[in-house]
Amino acid sequence: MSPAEAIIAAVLVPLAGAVLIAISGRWPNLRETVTLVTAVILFAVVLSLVPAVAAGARPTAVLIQTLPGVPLAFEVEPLGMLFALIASGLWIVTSVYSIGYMRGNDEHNQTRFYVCFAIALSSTMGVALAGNLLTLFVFYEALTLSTYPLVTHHGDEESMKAGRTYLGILISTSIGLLLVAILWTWVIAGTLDFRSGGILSGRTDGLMTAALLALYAYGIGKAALMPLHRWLPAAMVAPTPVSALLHAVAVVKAGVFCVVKVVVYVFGIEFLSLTGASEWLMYVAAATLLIASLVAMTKDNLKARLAYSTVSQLSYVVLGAALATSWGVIGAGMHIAMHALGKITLFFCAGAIYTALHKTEISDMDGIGRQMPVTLTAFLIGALSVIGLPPMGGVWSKWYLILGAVEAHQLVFVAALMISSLLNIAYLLPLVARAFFLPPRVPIAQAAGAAAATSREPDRGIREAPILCLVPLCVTALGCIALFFYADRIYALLAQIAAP
Amino acid sequence: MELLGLYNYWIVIFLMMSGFYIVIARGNLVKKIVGLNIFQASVFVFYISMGKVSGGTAPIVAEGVEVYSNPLPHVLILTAIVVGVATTALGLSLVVRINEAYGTIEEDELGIMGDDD
Amino acid sequence: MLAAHFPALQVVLPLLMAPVCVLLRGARLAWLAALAVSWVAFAIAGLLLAEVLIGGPLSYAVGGWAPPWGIEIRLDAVNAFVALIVAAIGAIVMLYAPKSVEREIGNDRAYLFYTAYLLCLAGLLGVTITGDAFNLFVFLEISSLSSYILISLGRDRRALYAAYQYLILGTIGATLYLIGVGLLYQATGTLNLADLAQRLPALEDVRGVRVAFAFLTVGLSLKLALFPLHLWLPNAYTYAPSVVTAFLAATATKVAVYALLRFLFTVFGAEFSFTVLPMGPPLAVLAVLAMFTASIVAIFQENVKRMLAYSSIAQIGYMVLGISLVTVEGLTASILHVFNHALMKGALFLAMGCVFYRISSVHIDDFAGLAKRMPWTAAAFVGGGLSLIGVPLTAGFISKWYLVLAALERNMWPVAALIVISSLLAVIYVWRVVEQAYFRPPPADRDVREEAPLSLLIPTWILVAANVYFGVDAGLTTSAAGQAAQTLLGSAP
Amino acid sequence: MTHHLVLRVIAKLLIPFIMLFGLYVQFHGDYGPGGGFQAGVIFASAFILYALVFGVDVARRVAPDWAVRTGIALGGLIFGGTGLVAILKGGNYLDYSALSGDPVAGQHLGILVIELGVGITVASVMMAIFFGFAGRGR
Repeated sequence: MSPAEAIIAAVLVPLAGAVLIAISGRWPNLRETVTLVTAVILFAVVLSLVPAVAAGARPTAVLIQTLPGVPLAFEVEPLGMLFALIASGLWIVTSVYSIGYMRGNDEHNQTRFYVCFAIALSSTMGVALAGNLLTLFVFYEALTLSTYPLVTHHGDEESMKAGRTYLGILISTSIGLLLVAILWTWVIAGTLDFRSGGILSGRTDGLMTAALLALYAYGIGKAALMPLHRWLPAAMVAPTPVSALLHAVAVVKAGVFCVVKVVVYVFGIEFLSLTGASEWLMYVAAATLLIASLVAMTKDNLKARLAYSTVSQLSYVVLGAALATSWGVIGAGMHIAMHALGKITLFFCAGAIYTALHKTEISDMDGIGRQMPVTLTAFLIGALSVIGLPPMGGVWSKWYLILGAVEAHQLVFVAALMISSLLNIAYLLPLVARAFFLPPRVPIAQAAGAAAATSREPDRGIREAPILCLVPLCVTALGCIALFFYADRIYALLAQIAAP
Repeated sequence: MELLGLYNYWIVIFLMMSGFYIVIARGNLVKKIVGLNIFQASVFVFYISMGKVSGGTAPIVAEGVEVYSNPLPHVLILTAIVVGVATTALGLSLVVRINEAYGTIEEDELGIMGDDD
Repeated sequence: MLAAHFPALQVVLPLLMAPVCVLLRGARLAWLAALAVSWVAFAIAGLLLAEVLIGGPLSYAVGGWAPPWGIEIRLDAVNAFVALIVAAIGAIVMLYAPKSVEREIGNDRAYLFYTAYLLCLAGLLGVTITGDAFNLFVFLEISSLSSYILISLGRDRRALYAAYQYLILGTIGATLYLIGVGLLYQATGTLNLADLAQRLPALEDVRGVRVAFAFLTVGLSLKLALFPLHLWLPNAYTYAPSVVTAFLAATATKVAVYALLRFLFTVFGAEFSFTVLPMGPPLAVLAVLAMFTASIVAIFQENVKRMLAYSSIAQIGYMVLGISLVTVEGLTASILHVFNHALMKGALFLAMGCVFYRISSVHIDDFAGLAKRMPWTAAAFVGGGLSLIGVPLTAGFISKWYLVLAALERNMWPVAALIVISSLLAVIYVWRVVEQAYFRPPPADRDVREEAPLSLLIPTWILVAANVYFGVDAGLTTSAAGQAAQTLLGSAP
Repeated sequence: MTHHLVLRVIAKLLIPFIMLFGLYVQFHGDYGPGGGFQAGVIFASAFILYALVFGVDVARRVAPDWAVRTGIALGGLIFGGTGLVAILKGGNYLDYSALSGDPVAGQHLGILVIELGVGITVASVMMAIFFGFAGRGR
């Protein structure tokens, strides 16, 4: 398979998978096999692109000539390669997990779920491999629309409301700001292709650059910069595999990925640091990451806490991009990967706890470590990675981000990153501590009952989630550790775009 | 004097405005159509007076006549009249049907009966 | 040999088939005749557009009287394109007609429906291709009169009143137009559009010409339902039979937009219309007002058809906005939107027809659980709705893209912002329906699958597919629209 | 209606003349004032007079619904058909000169046929309108 074919295949394979899933919807086993096979094929296809890109090639492919001068075209560059690899790789894991989760919780409309999932992955591939801004925009929108049914999966009033927030913010920012930014770019630069060094470089003055950057940064609502982060916690109503996809891999990462890509290929790092147009964005990102961390501490619902944690972590990436230094960009790119693995582990664990024990509030989780030791261990690993402690992958991305801040002579952001890491510890580790060290809390009503002793009896034993849930979360937890040791591969890839 | 010399325009404008006024101000559907007719008639008069050439005769070839009025506006307006008749007929038949369906042809009463769907 | 007569035949065939339908009487036969002739007209329109795009403008002298004395049919990139839209929608809607007409009008009166439909089609095509100002009036009235009839065929008694209101306002519009033509004739002594265009520049300062300009613009604006002259439209579209709404919404206002374009740019010339008389700002203001007020009103509608009708008014705002920019890009956007909007509104209103066929209501509450009951219809609505919003890979996106681009190129920032903001309003009203259809359970007694018959679904989906196709591969439409825009601005090669 | 003896007699007398006059206006149209529009209205007025005096039901028996409807359609077809014949004979649409070998004769022929179509349609339409309104509400 030539690289061009592989690119097209990366977008079309999940789509074909979606069709097959829809057809095979009546037979759950077949349907899930199709999902898994599609995921594996996709990963293989994406993997086949790696050697060429690692060697410095930039495979391209044109899907279709949409508008004169702006085709739907793809070009694989290191950042996109990395993103595509993460998304497709984690899809396999998530598929396995969702099979366990959906069956374990006996969810309705499972076929729609898997179909939308596959379409969302196809869109993610499109975003990752997009060769120009229009293609990026098209797949970005497709991603929003295809994840909407996933968010509102439960179909009750609460999820409808959340879905409205989700769609409202994402669509209105993308059409209202991003599209304008793209068109403005087109008017100024006369092209929408991504080029290293930036297509806007040298064509705009400082104020205009800052305005354009603002349009992009807020237009890409998926990056969840405050105050446009509301959709992310709202989308928590989705089933957990969706949250994992949404908040760890495809959707949010697509957002920050777009921001990094725009900074690198539309503005150009040198140009941005020269004009200083991105300075305001650094402050916004820093504020977001601190405030979101603080908000996360106040949340008792585990998924809500993780969601705010995601908001915070996304701003690391945005901050890295806004620093407009090569270390910063490398850190940002790396953080996309590191956080993806860490956060997906955490979400898997949250889902596993829900599936096994039907608990969603952190205050209810005292002592569950004895019932679900594997899950909680994985949670600890994921948490450590997100916090950025060795020997987890997360340490590297924070390392480079701080280096970037130093390089940009913005020591205040070094402090912000440090404080935020402390806050991470404060909101992630208490759960692990409670789970392992506190005795199981006995509901008051139950304690008062005479038969309390007998009814509590089953809680003592191991009650892990179904094996199909457990295996994926172990895999991703191990991945977090593996990334600590293999971070040099990612570094080598990213160094191509932003050699320090 | 020049103002009065163009008396045909004054007539046209007077007719036009009265017709227009009737269409707007009258609530009776039939009266509205009458107003519409007057409105259209003013345009017909306008076209016909436009075709007149001073001293010209009817545009039928005849011995010893040099100057004819311009026949084209007349032809045009014949078509416009036919269109006007068709409009009137259609409008009136709609009024008849409205009367059958609502039992009234007064606009304000029709408005009240705006049944909710 | 016949090919030379295509310009005339395109109009004449539907016009002649109309009385044949009266003679045929039977619903089935009349339908077959109408179907055949509408598809022939479609084919002819396609061939003519191809010929015009390659070989330049075509002229056809009706009755053998050479222009400017006789009536000329003149086709250039602009009207060949519009004619193709009209004919295409006319043909596709005809496929859809029999079942829907049977349900909503009744087979005993069906042949009258087909007659009026063909007259309307002929009238609209006639307006589009004629090169004579008075002839345009005649065709305009043919199409208008037949559309009053078509609207009054609706089942609801309010359809009658809606048709009456439309008749009054439509006739006023047409009469204003007639006055304008009269004044032009008085000033120039010609009715031929091309001839007028040649003679008018010398007469720029004649008061009569300016008055004529005013009458023509207002008259045509009434016909195209430019805000605030849109009052006839919502009721007419809401209570007309579904087929009629789909056909009129997709064609009638578009043809009026074309006529306005023709007068503003070809006859009076952009110089006169936008420099001597500054028409740009007022048109832009009205267009923006239309975009916002109509979209906001649409959000609060309970009747989905009425909601779409208000959305049409907003969309007309986009077209007029493109005109008011007076650049090739702006005009391209307008003409593209004429085409794309025909596709999307056609698809949406046909989907409404499918809903009405089964549920006998288009009230939003009755849409609950539609996705379960009529999955294909609901999906078609989503497709059309996405295009209406302007989601990428749909036709609507392409026209929005060009429109925003045109605004940016004139450095009209606020306008560009207003365009995108107003398209967000479309998200709200489309999504209200989608949510109702997909995420509400159907009423307990109607929880069965009852998809509309295929003969309704297929034409609907043809239009939905066209929305997607022309959103993905916009090369064809953009180049045709671009050429049309250049023709209008007189910079064609 | 039996007591309107004078009316009935005079109407009976007048109607043939009205029709005759209608025909005159019809076929004299290409030389003098006249033509299909006027002739059609005059012709139809004969029927309307008949209906007014003798009652709509009687008049409807003379000019039944289907006949009126056919008349409307037929007139239009004659008009348009002539145009098509012109095309078949090698001219443009409605180019009467092509109808006959001699252009002048062709023009005469063309205008006569066309006006005939117009006349038939106009007469039928007038009758249809009259019957439509008169037949309502009974």
